[in-house]
Amino acid sequence: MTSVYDSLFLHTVARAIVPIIQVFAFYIITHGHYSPGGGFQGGVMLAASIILLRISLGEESYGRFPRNAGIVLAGTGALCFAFLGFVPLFLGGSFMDYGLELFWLPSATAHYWGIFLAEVFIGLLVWGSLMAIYDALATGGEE
Amino acid sequence: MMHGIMANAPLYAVLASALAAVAIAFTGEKHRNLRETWTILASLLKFGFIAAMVPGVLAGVRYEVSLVELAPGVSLALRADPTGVLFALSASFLWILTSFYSIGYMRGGKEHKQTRFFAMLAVCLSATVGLALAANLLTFVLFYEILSIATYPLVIHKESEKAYRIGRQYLVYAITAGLVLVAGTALIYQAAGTLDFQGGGFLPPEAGRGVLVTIFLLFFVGFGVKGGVMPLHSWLPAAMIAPTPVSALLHAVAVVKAGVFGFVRLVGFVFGPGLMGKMGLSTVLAGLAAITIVLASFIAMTKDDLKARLAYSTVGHLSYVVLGVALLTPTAMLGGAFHIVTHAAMKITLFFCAGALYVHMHYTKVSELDGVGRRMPITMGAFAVGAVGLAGFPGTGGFLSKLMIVQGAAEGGHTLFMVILLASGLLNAGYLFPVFIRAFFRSSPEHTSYDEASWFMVGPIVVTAALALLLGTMPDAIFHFFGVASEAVSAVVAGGAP
Amino acid sequence: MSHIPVLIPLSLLVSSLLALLAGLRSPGWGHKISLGGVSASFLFSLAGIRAVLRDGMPLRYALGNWPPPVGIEFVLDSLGAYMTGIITFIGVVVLVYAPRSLARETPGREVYTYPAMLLLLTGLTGISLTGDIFNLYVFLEIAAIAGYALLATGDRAAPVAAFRYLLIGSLGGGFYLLGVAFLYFSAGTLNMADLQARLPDLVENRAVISAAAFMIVGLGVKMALFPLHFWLPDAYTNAPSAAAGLIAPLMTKVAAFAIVRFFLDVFPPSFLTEALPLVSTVGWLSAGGILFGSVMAVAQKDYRRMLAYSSVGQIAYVGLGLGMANPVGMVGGLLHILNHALMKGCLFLIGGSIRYRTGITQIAEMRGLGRLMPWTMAAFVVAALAMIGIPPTAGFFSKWYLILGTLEAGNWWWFGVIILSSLLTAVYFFRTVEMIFREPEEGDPVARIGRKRGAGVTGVGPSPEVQLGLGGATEGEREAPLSMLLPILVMGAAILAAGLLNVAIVNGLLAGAVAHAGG
Amino acid sequence: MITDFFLGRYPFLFIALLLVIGVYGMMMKRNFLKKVIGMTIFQTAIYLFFIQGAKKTGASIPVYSVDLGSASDAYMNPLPHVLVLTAIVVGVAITGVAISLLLVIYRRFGTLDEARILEQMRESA
Amino acid sequence: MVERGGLLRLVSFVLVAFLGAALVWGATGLPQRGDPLAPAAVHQSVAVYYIERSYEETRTPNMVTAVLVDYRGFDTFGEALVVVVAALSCLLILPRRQSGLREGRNKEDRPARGAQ
Repeated sequence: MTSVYDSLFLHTVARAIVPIIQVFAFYIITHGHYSPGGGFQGGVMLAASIILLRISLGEESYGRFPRNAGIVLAGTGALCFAFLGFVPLFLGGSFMDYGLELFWLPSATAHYWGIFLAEVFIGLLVWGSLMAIYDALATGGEE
Repeated sequence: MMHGIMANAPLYAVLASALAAVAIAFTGEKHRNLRETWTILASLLKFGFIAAMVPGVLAGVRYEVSLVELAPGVSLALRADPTGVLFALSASFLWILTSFYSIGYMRGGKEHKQTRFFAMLAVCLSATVGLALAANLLTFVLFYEILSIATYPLVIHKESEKAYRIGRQYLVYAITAGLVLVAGTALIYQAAGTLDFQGGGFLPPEAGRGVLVTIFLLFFVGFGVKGGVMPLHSWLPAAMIAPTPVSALLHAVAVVKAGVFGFVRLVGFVFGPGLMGKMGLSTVLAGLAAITIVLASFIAMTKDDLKARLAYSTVGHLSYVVLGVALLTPTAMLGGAFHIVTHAAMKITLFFCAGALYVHMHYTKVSELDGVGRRMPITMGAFAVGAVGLAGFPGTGGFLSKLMIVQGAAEGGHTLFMVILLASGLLNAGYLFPVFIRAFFRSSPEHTSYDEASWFMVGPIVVTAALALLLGTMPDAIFHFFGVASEAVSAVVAGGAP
Repeated sequence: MSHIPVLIPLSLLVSSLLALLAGLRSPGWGHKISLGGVSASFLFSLAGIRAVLRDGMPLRYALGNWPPPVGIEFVLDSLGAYMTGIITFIGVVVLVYAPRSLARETPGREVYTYPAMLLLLTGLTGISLTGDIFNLYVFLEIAAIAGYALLATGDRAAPVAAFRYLLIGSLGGGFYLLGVAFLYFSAGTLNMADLQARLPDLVENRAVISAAAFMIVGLGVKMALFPLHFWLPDAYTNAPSAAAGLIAPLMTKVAAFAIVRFFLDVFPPSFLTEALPLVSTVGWLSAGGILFGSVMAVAQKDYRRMLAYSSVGQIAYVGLGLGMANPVGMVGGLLHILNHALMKGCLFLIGGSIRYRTGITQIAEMRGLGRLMPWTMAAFVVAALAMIGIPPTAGFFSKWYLILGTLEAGNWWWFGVIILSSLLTAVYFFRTVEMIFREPEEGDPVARIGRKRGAGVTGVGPSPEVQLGLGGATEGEREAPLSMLLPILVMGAAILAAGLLNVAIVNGLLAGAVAHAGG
Repeated sequence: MITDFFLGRYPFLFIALLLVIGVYGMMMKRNFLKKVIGMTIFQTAIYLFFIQGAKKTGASIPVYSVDLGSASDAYMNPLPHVLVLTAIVVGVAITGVAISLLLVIYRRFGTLDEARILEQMRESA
Repeated sequence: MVERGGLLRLVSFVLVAFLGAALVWGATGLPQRGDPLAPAAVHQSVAVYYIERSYEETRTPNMVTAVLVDYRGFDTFGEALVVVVAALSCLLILPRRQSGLREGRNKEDRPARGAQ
């Protein structure tokens, strides 16, 4: 199906806006340390950008972000998050203990980067999940 | 204390038929002979184990097996004390005969679902012996429930709508009884903190009259249902729809006796004669038993269906045991305990005869029996022996047991009960003698030549009849039935661990 | 420190994610990985039980290595070990059972079903292990959402039932969350141990009182406590057999366990028994629920619906045990969690096998099944006897402790309720047993199948007897596939085992935990 | 008592009102979608209940700033924010599932009206 | 809850009114709004720990983020899971149209009459 709302205007604007949304989303994810924001909010924005593509481009957008992409992204993100938690456990700490003195990092800095990575993974995961939910609602179902 | 195989004899005695049941189930309809072999083997084995325990038990040895803990402080334990062995001995011995007999019966009658029948019969026997040898109340209740459930498929064996209806009735009775028992057991556990049987009882009198009476009532219902004490008896005659071997073994020996045996345990080993007497509960029990004896006899007279008549006679005779126990005097108790055995021998004879008549001649009514004695003299002769024994003529087992109960009543000074007992003897004669009198002294054209049922059935009949006589003439000759019984009573009177 | 407490849920979680990703590539892998994960988690919980029995003290695990009030902690105490043991065991059994049944009932959804099942289990284990009341909420919702989805993939009416469950469930979750808020703002901490230390000074506080009320109502909804049970029958009736077999034994039990946990480890027991009589209220509601559930079950014609109503009655036993507020009664209630999980799981799986083989769901059509699937029906009889409470099956012993509990509490009404409900249970189960072991008549579905497919040996694949090497297969016999029959038989065996080993379980895991119940 | 309640605890009145509206909608609305809306209102009330507890008079948002240092009463309580964030995400998830359920229901029954759906179910049964 | 009769309406009204009342009644036990000495704010409370230590322990000025992802990271982990579960559930409830009715891999797994 091509989009029901297909119109040149929507088309152009969407193409123009989507990259901006995504960049801003990445900013929000990464800037969660210093200001309100973080993985969840950024992830939602990323998903929103994709959903905008879906609405505006319709079938065409599935070429770039196929239907399975959402759930795969979500699963991968969650898996990475879990493994991030496991790393300290393998290094002799306890689960999700970001404060391990790795190589040269002081504990606090390690925490900082741990949080950062966690935020990124959360962002991926939320992005994928919301995409998946949208795709399920838009294109799933029996008969 | 003991080593070798005998150490766990009670356990093996229980397991023998349980395993047999599994083997039977797996063997299935295809290999009937193999299947029947299992039954026979198990019954012989079982009886062997129990009989092997008798000398030890008489010598005062107590074979004990304790398995897993069922509740804190109460374990699944078996103990071969005289009382239990007495019951287990009679049940397992008669199972041997029943096995042969039922093979003849089922094949002669071309019954369906024989596998289920034999398997369930085996399970019932395990449960019976289990509750006979149970060392504490919880184990007793456990086997009691298994017995109730395992009897159900046998009751509905015919699978007619009537059979199902009666099966439901039976279940309602049985399960209610089981729950009531569990409740009573819980109360006792609460009151006494233990459940191990103790000769002379273990219930502390300080538990309070209210609690004790509640317990007694609960157990009266629980056992009374199986023991067929009026007014809880009505399932028993109805359950006669089951195949005759079932009626014979379960409704004359195993199941109903389990209820009666429960009363023995209750009076002798839970409350103890002392407490029962002090609270006057024994009088209540005895009174109900006496009423049951008389009423049942009268009802029996009115029945034309042979099995129904026998059923009501069973109801009456079970109450002899209850009465004997409830009189609380040693002699009466001995009589009651011994009556378990004698009645079993005699009543199973009668049922076997009824079954033979049904399979061979398709007779179920007393009024059809004119002159059948000429055709089946052995069967009817055996019937006569059993009837005479139940009536309590000298020289039969019934005479001895009844005599002792009467004596006990006399010692206790219960004149009324003496009268009732003597009268009931006549009543017994009244409803049983006509059966074989018709058979022998009336003649009918179709019975001219000798023509007996298959030896599978006649053999057991002869044996049980002989047993009924032997028990009267030399009660201690075979398997020391009498000795064991007196041991049991002395255990109750003496007190201490049975 | 030992990582067992956190490994139990994590192995489930990771394997579920892996199963999802692998399943999207090739569906076959989804099931294998899930099964592996659940088995691993089961082994971990066994190790946990061993550790708890060995040390005789809870295993505490500070997540992120933050000292408890600051961070979240997992507490593997004897109760937690008990629950995780149950949850993971049921999980393994159901996952072995699931594939054939799912392929029949909800074809093409396995890819997402197995991960959902594992995430459900993750949530449940998390609930029973966490030592933080808010963390408990998170896991509660994980389990709940996965549950909604699994229940929704059933018959035509399933989504409606699932949706109502979702509404009422989210209401319950919200109430619980309100309770958390009240507790946090009045006590200033979320850690259970911390709360237990602080609450005794605050029992007069209205906030704490309403917190307790909100939490118990919220969890009561999730455990289908009597007046709040109405979502349950529809949900279980229309669910796919495998999902029902997983959810029916566990979901409500874990919520009930959470209530017990709050009663034992968070609120001062005297507070809930005397200050505001929440516990006895729960007890009376449960008594009502037992009778209601049993009566309704007698009235049902659909096998699964009957089981669902009987669940309403049976879960109430746990509440009743709590309501007695004495150690014996609570032991009975907690023991019933295990027993009922085994019995009801077994029964639902049996329902699934029957449906798989014959498509029957109505009791009236079950005539002759005893001939068709003897092994399954043998297990059914065992489970039914256990439900009624016939010794030596497991069901008897929980009732035994409950009866002792009522005697100790001196509450003869509850005593009567237990006896009466056992009778009712007997009524509706023996009705089914009688039907099952009748001879099939002409036109019965069973007779049709027997004729169509003949003896099991000539059917598709040898009959399980032959596969099991048992022999003795009678004519016209056709069991469910081995992968479905085996779990059922295992459950049946487990019912008997749990009955005979009850003292070991009680003394080892339960008695110590409830020792101080009711002061 | 009353006065200090209105001075210090007036938010609870509105929160309670919101909560009641939500629950009432969940219970009484015939249309499933409206039930979902009621559910969201109900959840929102809870979020507000949490977040209002984070308020500290004269405190700034819980983001560390050098000039405020780390004085405990200089910042609002961060924990309720965290809890609410989690709660919101959970709420969103539940709503998503609810809506996809509604989609299936609509496809199967052609309506979202509870009464009609139950009618159809009764007919089919 | 099908017929919305007057009685039912009344009952539910009373119920929800009671609910709201309970909330307010309980709230009267809570500290005043913005009370700096609320138990959730004062010393034995964890909040103080977060405020005072989070920066030096994690170098993260945004305390909410620090608490969310680090101190109570496991909550967030669960929270993330909830989102994944939701996505999973939606896909489970609304499978792809094409793969709607794939046959079971096993021959006898095909839906039998009455199985649906």
